[in-house]
Amino acid sequence: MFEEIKTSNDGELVINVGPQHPATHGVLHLLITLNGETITKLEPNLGYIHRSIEKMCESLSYRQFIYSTSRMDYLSSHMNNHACAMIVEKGLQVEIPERAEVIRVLISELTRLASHQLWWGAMAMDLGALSPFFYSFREREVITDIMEETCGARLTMNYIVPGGLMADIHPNFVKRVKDFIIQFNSKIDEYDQLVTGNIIFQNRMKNVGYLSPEDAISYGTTGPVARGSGVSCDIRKLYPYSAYNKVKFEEILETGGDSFARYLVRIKEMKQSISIIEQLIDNIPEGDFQAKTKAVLKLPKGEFYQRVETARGELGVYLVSEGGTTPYRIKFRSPGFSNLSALNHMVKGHKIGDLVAIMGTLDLVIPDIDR
Amino acid sequence: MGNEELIVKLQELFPAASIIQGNDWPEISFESGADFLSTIDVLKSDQTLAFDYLFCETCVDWKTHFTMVYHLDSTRFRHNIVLKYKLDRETPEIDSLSFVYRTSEQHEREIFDLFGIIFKGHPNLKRILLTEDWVGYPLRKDYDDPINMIKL
Amino acid sequence: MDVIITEPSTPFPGSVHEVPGGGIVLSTLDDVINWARSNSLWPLVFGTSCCAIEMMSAASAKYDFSRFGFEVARATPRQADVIIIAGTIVNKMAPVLKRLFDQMPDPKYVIAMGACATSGGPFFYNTYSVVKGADHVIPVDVYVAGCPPRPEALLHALITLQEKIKSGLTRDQIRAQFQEDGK
Amino acid sequence: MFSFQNMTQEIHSWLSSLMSETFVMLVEMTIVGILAIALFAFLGLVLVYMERKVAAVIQLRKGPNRVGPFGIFQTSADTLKLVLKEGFMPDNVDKFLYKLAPFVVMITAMLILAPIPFAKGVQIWDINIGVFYLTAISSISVIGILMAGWASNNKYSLLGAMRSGAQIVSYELSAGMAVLSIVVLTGSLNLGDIIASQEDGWWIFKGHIPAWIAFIIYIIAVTAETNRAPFDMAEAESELTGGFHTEYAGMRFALFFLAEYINIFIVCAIGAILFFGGWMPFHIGSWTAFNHVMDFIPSFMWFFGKTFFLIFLIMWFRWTFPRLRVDQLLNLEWKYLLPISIFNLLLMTLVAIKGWHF
Repeated sequence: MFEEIKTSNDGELVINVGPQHPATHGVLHLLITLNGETITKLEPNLGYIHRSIEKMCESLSYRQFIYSTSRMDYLSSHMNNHACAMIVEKGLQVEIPERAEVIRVLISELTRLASHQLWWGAMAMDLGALSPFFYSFREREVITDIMEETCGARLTMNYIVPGGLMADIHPNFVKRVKDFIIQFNSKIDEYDQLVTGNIIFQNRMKNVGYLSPEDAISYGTTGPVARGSGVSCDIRKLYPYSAYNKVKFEEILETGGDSFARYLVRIKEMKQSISIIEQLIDNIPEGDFQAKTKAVLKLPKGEFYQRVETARGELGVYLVSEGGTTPYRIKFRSPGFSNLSALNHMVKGHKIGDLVAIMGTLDLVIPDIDR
Repeated sequence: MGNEELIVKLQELFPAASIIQGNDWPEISFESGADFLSTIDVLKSDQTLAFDYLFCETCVDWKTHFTMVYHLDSTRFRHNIVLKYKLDRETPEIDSLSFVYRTSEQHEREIFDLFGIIFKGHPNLKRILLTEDWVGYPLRKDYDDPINMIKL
Repeated sequence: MDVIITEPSTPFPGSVHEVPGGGIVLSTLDDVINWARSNSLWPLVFGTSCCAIEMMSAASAKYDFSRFGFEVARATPRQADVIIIAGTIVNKMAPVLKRLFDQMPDPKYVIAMGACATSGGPFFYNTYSVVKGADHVIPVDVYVAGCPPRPEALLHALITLQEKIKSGLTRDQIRAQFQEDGK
Repeated sequence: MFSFQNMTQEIHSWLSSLMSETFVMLVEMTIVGILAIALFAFLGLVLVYMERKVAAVIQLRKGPNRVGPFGIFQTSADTLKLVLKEGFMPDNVDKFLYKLAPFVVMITAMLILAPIPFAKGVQIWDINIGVFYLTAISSISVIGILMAGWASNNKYSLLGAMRSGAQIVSYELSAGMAVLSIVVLTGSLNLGDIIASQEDGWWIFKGHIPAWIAFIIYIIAVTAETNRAPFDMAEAESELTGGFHTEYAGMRFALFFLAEYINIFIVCAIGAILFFGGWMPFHIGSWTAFNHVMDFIPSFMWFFGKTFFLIFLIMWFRWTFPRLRVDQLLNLEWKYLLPISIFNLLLMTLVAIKGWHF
């Protein structure tokens, strides 16, 4: 099943990176052609975690299929659930209580923080600094605890359901989130001191993996990857959904286009997420957390599309309904899949060490790519 | 441009196509046989449309035929359309967009992998998610795999 | 510990001298070896999906599996002792997993972490590409339930594996023991 | 101050009274060999344990604490396990070189041990070109790494080995220059003389700024020479999975692992000898009373204390800094460290000639 790989005549070396390789964060397989240490060609080989979620969803009801999406991009499972819940609500034309909308946004932003924290640790680990991983997990565990108290799970929450939320927030939620924000605000500066200002780190990141704005659009990149190239693409800002039109936040744009710009976007995004949480945490409206929906959901015939901004970029859910209790066809436009397609373009002419750094700043989650 | 203006504009440009207002965005549909590449070229290069960003590309199996679905966005004007192209079920072939939108190179490989649609002019059309020796196209409605698939 | 040792099909040629309580040197040496093996389980860096994040959590400061000496995660299978299958195994991955397992030198152990690695979990029905349990591909020593399991569950699994190694029993012997307990 | 020399001489005279000269030498060599190997094993265990504990402290963790009190038997268990692992030889490797490589690395590390004075009067081989011997032998270990990378029939190994070759060859230059600047001050290549010259103060304090520059360059260069993060190009876990030892398992891998830590110990010992006076207690010029108080602390404690402080420094680097890229690594050496160290050597010569040092 592995192709016979030989050294070609012009002295180029073909290397398998993955499926089991510490830098691929999962089971991505990259076939790289090397000239010395310089990469001349890269070909991703996906599907080592292709779990056929799209086929599976065709036989699951509208209440059930959301659970499989938590496992897709597990680091932003709330946003995945949010997209699916919204598309069902759009089909049913259900109005969601204000309280549920605000809590959804709060939870999503906490998830984004947790995801970016993990990315920060994992990226530093890729670059060979092992300690930042432990520092980021220290704060991540606090978020995980908050999630656990309210949603009942640490990672794959399934908290957002069509019609609202699975349950109301825990009485401790508001207080613990506030405590966390106070604690985390000081820690972000610590992150900066430990990694951002480090001269080795800056040399590894700057002028590496340049992606021009035109290429960023053409490759369909979204999220921090595109915003690092100066392309405005934040769905929260451009096509506001849920309670995002009620909060003030900035879309972070960096014009560098290199790995360092993508790094800065994520770091600054964490601060924006905190500001969103700060605006909403004291203003959770009273009321129901769930709209009244039928036990068995039936969507009208038609096609629906919903875009949300996950921690990695734009997640699109395309749903075709034939009027039954299960979707006829469902397509997840995952952010990682498109971001990955730009990798070949970005690494050409760079060293193996840069490949690791660039993949770190792409923040790939392989099950999200393979679905 | 708003959705109504878009529909008017598109009707001017493509009198042969059927254009309706979908749930979110205008939907423009072409029958099989229409010149697809020149359509995309117009949509991308027209100064008032400027659809330069393909954010979703997929296919739907309608049992009698396939429909390719393209979701286009304009990063300049921030308007969207849905473009549909009907394909014959026996010989599903369509022009590849991989030279217009680079992102579609991988998307088309995925659609080839799961639906078996041939993209003419694609630089590297082979299976991406499944193994090379996989038989059949799993997302087609008539796909059946009694060994691996346990039906509920 | 009562262990049923099945009678060999052909009798041992020659006389066997019974040693009361087993040879002290050899049995103690065995204990020492098992002690070393159980306390030095180096995991392979291998995670396919969600469970890998919980595995990372188990490595983080709050759960800290380095206390038991598990923190020496090796990226190459040649130096690893235990492979923690953290996540779903799909048909395309199965040969790779088998190959990774084959590349590890003996003695080697396998932990199936999470529902997917145990049985296919949430991806059991209606999927065409998921292997319904990693034990279809390689032998598994310890199964952990959960989707994903908590880090404590993973720690428990590792401690269970340590106990298994310390007892020095083979898979068949343990099975026989369980059957006896059941009766 | 207590000197071990009396003890060793007594043993020598006692043995000489029993047997002929040849046998005395054989017996003494055996004793020394056993002691060296024991020291090796002990150092390996201690240093690996120390590394894991230092990492744990830096990373807010507890570190190994289940095997024995405070987990002190953790590394013993690891070693025993590695010894008992399956002896593994992948297909299509160059069998002879594959087997030889770990021993080359190991034996090199052992050889360097010879001229190092561990305490007053404890030295295996008092050789008058000690510094020269050290720099010469330490460059052999790269051959072992190249052998391992080539013989493994693995592309990651090959890349790691080639990186390591380029790296060690370049960084040896600045390490050598830094060592030379102390040799210039003392005017002797003998390690015993270098220590003796620091009786009224360590060179790091006596040698003004050039000594500090030399020390910093030395620490950077030896971190690179021992393939430690942030210069662990040869292993580069996140890039090359394991680098040159990707295909090594069990005992052979353990030898590489052990040699790495022994090398750290040796370079830190040399650093301690050159800049911090080796086993020489902390003396200040003519403060006789103070110097006498310091002499009460045994000499081997001074030596090991200084060495372990430097080892801690190198471990601290590893758990803090990200890794350099391979071209940045060579840039750092050839464009910055080497010119600076050449200039520093000139400066040091000037200091030595003019007698500006204390």
